[in-house]
Amino acid sequence: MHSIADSPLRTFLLKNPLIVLLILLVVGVQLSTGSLLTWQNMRGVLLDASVIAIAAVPCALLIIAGYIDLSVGASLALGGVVAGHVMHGSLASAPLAVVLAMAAGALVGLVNAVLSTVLGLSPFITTLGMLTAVRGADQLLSPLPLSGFDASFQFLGIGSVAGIPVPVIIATLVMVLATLFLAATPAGRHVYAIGVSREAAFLSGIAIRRIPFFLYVASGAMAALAGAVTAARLNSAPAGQLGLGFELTVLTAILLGGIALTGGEGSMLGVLVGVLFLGLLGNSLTLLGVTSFWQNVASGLALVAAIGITAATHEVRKRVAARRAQLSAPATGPAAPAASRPESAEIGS
Amino acid sequence: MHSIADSPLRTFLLKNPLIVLLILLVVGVQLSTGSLLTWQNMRGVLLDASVIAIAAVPCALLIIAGYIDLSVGASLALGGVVAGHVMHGSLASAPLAVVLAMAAGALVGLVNAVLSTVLGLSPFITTLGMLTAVRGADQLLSPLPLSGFDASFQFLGIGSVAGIPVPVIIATLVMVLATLFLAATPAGRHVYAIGVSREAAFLSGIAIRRIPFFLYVASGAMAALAGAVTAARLNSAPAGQLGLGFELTVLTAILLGGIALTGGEGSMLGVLVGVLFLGLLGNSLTLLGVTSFWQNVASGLALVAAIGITAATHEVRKRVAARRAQLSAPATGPAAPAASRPESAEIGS
Amino acid sequence: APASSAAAGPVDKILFDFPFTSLPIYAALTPQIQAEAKERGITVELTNDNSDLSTQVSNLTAKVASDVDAVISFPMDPASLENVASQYTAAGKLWITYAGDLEAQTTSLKFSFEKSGRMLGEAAGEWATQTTGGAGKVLVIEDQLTQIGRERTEGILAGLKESAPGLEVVSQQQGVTPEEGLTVTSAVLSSHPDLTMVLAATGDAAQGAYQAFLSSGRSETDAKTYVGGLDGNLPLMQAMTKSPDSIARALVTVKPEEIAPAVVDIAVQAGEGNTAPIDLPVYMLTPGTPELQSFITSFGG
Amino acid sequence: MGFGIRNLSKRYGATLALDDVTLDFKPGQVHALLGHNGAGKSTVIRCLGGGASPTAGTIEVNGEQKQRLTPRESREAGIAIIYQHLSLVDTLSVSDNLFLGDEHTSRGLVDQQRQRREAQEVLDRVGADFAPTARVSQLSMGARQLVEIAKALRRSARLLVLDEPTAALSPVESARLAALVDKLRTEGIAIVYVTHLLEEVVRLADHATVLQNGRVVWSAQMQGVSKADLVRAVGGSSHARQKNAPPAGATVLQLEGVVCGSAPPVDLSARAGEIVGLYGLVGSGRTRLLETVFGVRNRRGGRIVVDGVPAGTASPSEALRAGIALIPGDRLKQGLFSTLPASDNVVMPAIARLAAPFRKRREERGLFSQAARDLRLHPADPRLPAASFSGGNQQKLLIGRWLTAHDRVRVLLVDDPTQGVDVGARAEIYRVIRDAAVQRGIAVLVASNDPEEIVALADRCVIFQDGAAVADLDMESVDEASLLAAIHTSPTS
Ligand SMILES: Nc1ncnc2c1ncn2[C@@H]1O[C@H](COP(=O)(O)OP(=O)(O)OP(=O)(O)O)[C@@H](O)[C@H]1O
Ligand SMILES: Nc1ncnc2c1ncn2[C@@H]1O[C@H](COP(=O)(O)OP(=O)(O)OP(=O)(O)O)[C@@H](O)[C@H]1O
Ligand SMILES: [Mg+2]
Ligand SMILES: [Mg+2]
Repeated sequence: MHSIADSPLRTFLLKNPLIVLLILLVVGVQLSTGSLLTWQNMRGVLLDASVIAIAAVPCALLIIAGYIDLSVGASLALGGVVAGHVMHGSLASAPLAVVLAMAAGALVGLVNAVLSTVLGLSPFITTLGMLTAVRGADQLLSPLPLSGFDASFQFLGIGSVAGIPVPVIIATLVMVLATLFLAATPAGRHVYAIGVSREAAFLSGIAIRRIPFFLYVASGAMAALAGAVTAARLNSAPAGQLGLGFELTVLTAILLGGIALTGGEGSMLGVLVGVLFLGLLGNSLTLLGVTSFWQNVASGLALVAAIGITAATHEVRKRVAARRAQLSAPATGPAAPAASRPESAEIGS
Repeated sequence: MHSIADSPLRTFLLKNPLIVLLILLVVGVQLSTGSLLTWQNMRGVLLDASVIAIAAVPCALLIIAGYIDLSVGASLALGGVVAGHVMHGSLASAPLAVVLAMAAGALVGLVNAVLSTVLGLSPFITTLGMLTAVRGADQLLSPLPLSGFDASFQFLGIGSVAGIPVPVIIATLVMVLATLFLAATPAGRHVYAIGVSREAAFLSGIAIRRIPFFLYVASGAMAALAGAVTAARLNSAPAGQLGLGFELTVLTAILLGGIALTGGEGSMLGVLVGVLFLGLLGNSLTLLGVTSFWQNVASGLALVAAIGITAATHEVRKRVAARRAQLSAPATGPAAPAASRPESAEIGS
Repeated sequence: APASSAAAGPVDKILFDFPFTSLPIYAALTPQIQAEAKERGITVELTNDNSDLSTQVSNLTAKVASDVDAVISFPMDPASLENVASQYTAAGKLWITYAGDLEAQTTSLKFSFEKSGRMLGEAAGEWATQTTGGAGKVLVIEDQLTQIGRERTEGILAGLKESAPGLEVVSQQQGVTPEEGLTVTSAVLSSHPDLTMVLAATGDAAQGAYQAFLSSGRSETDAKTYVGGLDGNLPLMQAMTKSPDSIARALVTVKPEEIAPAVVDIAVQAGEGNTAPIDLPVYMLTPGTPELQSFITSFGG
Repeated sequence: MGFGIRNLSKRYGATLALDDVTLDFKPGQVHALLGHNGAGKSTVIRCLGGGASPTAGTIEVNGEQKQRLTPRESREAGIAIIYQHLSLVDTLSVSDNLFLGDEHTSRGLVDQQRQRREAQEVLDRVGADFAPTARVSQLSMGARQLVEIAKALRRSARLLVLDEPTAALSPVESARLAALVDKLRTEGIAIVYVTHLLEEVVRLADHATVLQNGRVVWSAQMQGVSKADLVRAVGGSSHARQKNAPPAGATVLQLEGVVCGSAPPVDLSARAGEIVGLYGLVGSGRTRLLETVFGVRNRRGGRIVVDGVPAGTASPSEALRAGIALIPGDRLKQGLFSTLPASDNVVMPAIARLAAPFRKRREERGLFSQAARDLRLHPADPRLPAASFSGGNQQKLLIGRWLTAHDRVRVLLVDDPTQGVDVGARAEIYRVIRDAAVQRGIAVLVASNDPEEIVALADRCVIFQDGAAVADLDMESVDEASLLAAIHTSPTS
């Protein structure tokens, strides 16, 4: 439908402006420190980002469906603690540890699911309540930190396959599966429909409870998997310190990725960009040797700038599309693509 | 319109079920510990609740208008730090300290306002960014804690007028003013309109930016006032520790008070109940001697229970109203007041 | 056990990693370390861990490949940092554990948390024995979330029990900030109006307890009340100077001006091949302590 | 074998929306449902589609009696519904919407290619000129309606239910729809057709039923039934044009070369007491002009003069200060405060004007009851949330907002005033607009898709084509046929 040829790369970058910011950040910091793009450093960044991504993916799906899960920090710690206990138990086996950790997380997800989707309670406050409650439970389960695990378990956090760290492999797998799920399965389409309008989705015969139910369970299980990975990386599972504030990190990454809290829109590419941006931002500030309180100032402002640039590009994109549509489409034709409601810009939504 | 006499008290309680829970909590804990309702204890609870309420009131107004402010914890610390600096400066004067603290908070609010209402950026992420940035600034402003203030300043936190602690007086004043604002001024009504539909409000000629703009400024200023009060209570202003996690406490209290994150509904009575519930819950658990990990478990579950009971009562209230209407109204009469949208219940929202 | 004494060489740049950035001690300590290092021509880099374990690990990992020669790190969870420590030593850098011991470390700067807790507990017990015949009600404000917190709490409880077995610990509550100390103490005071002693695993929580006593109407110099905590806390130290009878009766703390040279020293010495650990003394501050004023100054007052 | 409802009742709180209603929907027949706003028409449909569960009675599907249906059961039974308020998912593509909840899959994955192909086929069938890959959020109201219809057709439904399908359509689109309905009837599909437009009933229906307060009050085969009979059965009065004396007031509104978007500049004026109709095809730019004058959209050039004074209209609130008010066209989205009580919806813009500085509740209540009376709002309960009113009554709430609220209004812009409003209230709305114009001496611009409405209401009519005002007709000499002719002639000829 485009009458003016546009380069797909340009369209892509206009759609994902954070990527540009990310590249600028990487180039700038690399030039001034010389150590950002070392394999050693990128490995650290990717490992951190992987842990966030594993939990952020199902969480992002929930947000697209119009729900939210704030309990991921506690589920992460739960995963670490359960895995740690298994590894210190009589049946110590890494696969069993992972499975049981994920089962425990799934259980938390199940409770969230029942509260939020079946009983219809406010997802925000129920998952916030669960965050506190599960955090308490984590500490009861393991008042003293568990540490010193088998190499087989540590492999999950520090091992590599074909030179690629295991957590990165897991995160990539999760991301690819989620992308496929969203784009290519009916349930994936339904996630968007539910997020836009539960009523419209219901009237289309969509299982408006089953899908978010399943996503909550997945969110709990994946957060716990992230916890097991973290415990394996650290070779320790301190219940009181694992995943503190993790829910906010995950949420920030998701929002940076252009996924709105109102639901109905977003992509896994966005999550990836958001996660990488957060990881690289913190890493860059450390490499640049910004002193500690200034780091907080800088990273807060960077968040604001990132979201501002995304919004501004969005605006530009709309204008460009509108202009192009005016040039190409006949005035009485159907509304031009991408030329959406000029008012909304004025309302400043 | 009611043909069956109903006691106004009963209607009130059905509308505000958390009050019932609150009363049950109070009675139960009082019976088992005997010390909840002592003046000494209630004074402590009220003082804590007052600090939360002062910041929660404008925050709740923002949420009703469909916005959010997550930076209140950092603004609180800022207020404490600025007030502390003034009290240690050459012009040490308690009123000046309060005014400058509030001005500093208002400045943070102003930035939030510009970002969220004028530029239209996502309020969630911009205020989250500001939380981090301002927290850094707080610590830069006062790396070492300021402490040991004049009695005139401490009066703000520990003084009493006619036997009523000053923070409680301030909180009451703030609450009364906000109630008046919501109920009796046009702008108060506009807050709801903006929260339900910005577009419809815009087309009705409502100042859809000015009102939230002002509320953001108020939110910053009030959080800083709460910070000055806290500093006065503690007789010190440790920048890194004041108001840690305060934003979540405020948000939880507001949500418990029945104010939805989607905007457009809620009352100051709700905020009051939410704030008191949170304060009494923590206090009760301490009085009961529940150990800290179990306290987390209990308070998380209590949150979930509270929101569950509110939702369940809501349901019951609708049913009762429908039944009563069936008995009393002619088949084609006007609908009963409380019977709202049964479909939505069918969709399971 | 020094894992890599081979990593000798002059130390030009050290990384000081103190994760609890929100604590006043962080702000008091860092400029002193920087000043001390500068005098010896050494640069200091700081991390910003925001009291978060995974941030600490990430930040340290990011610096493994940098040109720092030595890291002095306060591990939030010792076991979690073994891995990082061995990366540093493997890279030929010096790893100095601050307040703890790791297997992969070069050496360590020791503070005994258990011991300082015990010191406070014993002092409090002795005071109770002298003033109230060893009877009274105690609130312990503990910190169960960190390793050091747990050690301190154990020390306090053990010290109390040994020196004054007649004391009744009526409540143990979690709390580290002044606000938490205030809230918790107010609540316990209302179920135990005859509460006489509060011992806190942090000085900040003790300060909150002190304020709670005052606002409950207890006199600043009440002869039967005892507030004590671990770590320096400015307001409490200031209260101690105001009156010899202040209810702010004890703080067990290190001296920042001793830490700063020690931090630089141990790095330099390790660089020269001397990996003997340094044990830093702790001090008991009471209203009668003569150098109170110098402590106040070194805590930034 | 057929479809129907037996003794169906549905209660919403105190409202008995359906009261013992029995209807049969026969294959190959169009069954029209008529009745005032709030009579229960949409409720019948919600019960059929699984959007609401009946309080009593049964639904007959394929000869089976059911207590209630879920949306899925309903669809599987061959029922396809086009709801009054469209239920499309904005962020998805047209083809995603067409297959929502019923996707073609191969090996568990959505078969996009097949879906797009079939989507294209069914879009062609309804005469849509947009691609299956277009996002719904980019489509006009008319185009969205077509998507809904295509969605229903695609499922080879055996019972097709249309709830006021033409309310937002232009005459051309309506005609196209009518042809479609005729075609489907001959294919043996049973059709339920809800409308307020009696012409359509006469033209299309085989059987008609009138509901009133949830009860069947009239039901008959359509042979030999005239429009007048229907008017009587529905209980409305026909709104024959009442001619006013030609307005002789001073010019109140002048648009001088107003440029909106890419359209050519528009010149237009209206005098005190004058009602100017704006008529044209879908997308001819009327809404855009009204929104530009009201400050919703940026004006790219020209002047707007009210009472001789150039008016700044950078935003609606500025326009309101200059005395210009707009009743928007997409009222549910642009107007309704769905969770707020009815009274708030009506008095919202008036609150500030009445307040001094605190709100005057009594006056506000007065305004509401006045509007409720004038517009026959049902139920007239100020405390009921707007969302629980029937579609037509929601429209009334919004019309009431502007017709009562603003004393200072000099220019009233009205976009599609009677979309979805019943016959009786339609006459009331015309009367209220006319009274406002004449008695308060204000200038009114009315955009409409309904030639009958222009004839009934306007003193003058401006014809729009491609965003330009191409003709200015005096209504004395104009009827519906000539209006239709005017929009289909090219401006150059
Ligand atoms: N969700 C609801 N909650 C409460 N009452 C409702 C609800 N939906 C509809 N009603 C009431 O049921 C009655 C019938 O409404 P319905 O929507 O069926 O009317 P309708 O005939 O379709 O009217 P219109 O022509 O205005 O669309 C009305 O009185 C309406 O107020
Ligand atoms: N939301 C929109 N986004 C982009 N362009 C639009 C939008 N709505 C309308 N347009 C374009 O603006 C032009 C004028 O449309 P407008 O809605 O003003 O026409 P109208 O005469 O009011 O028709 P309608 O019968 O649809 O209300 C058309 O070319 C249309 O394609
Ligand atoms: Mg209807
Ligand atoms: Mg239009």
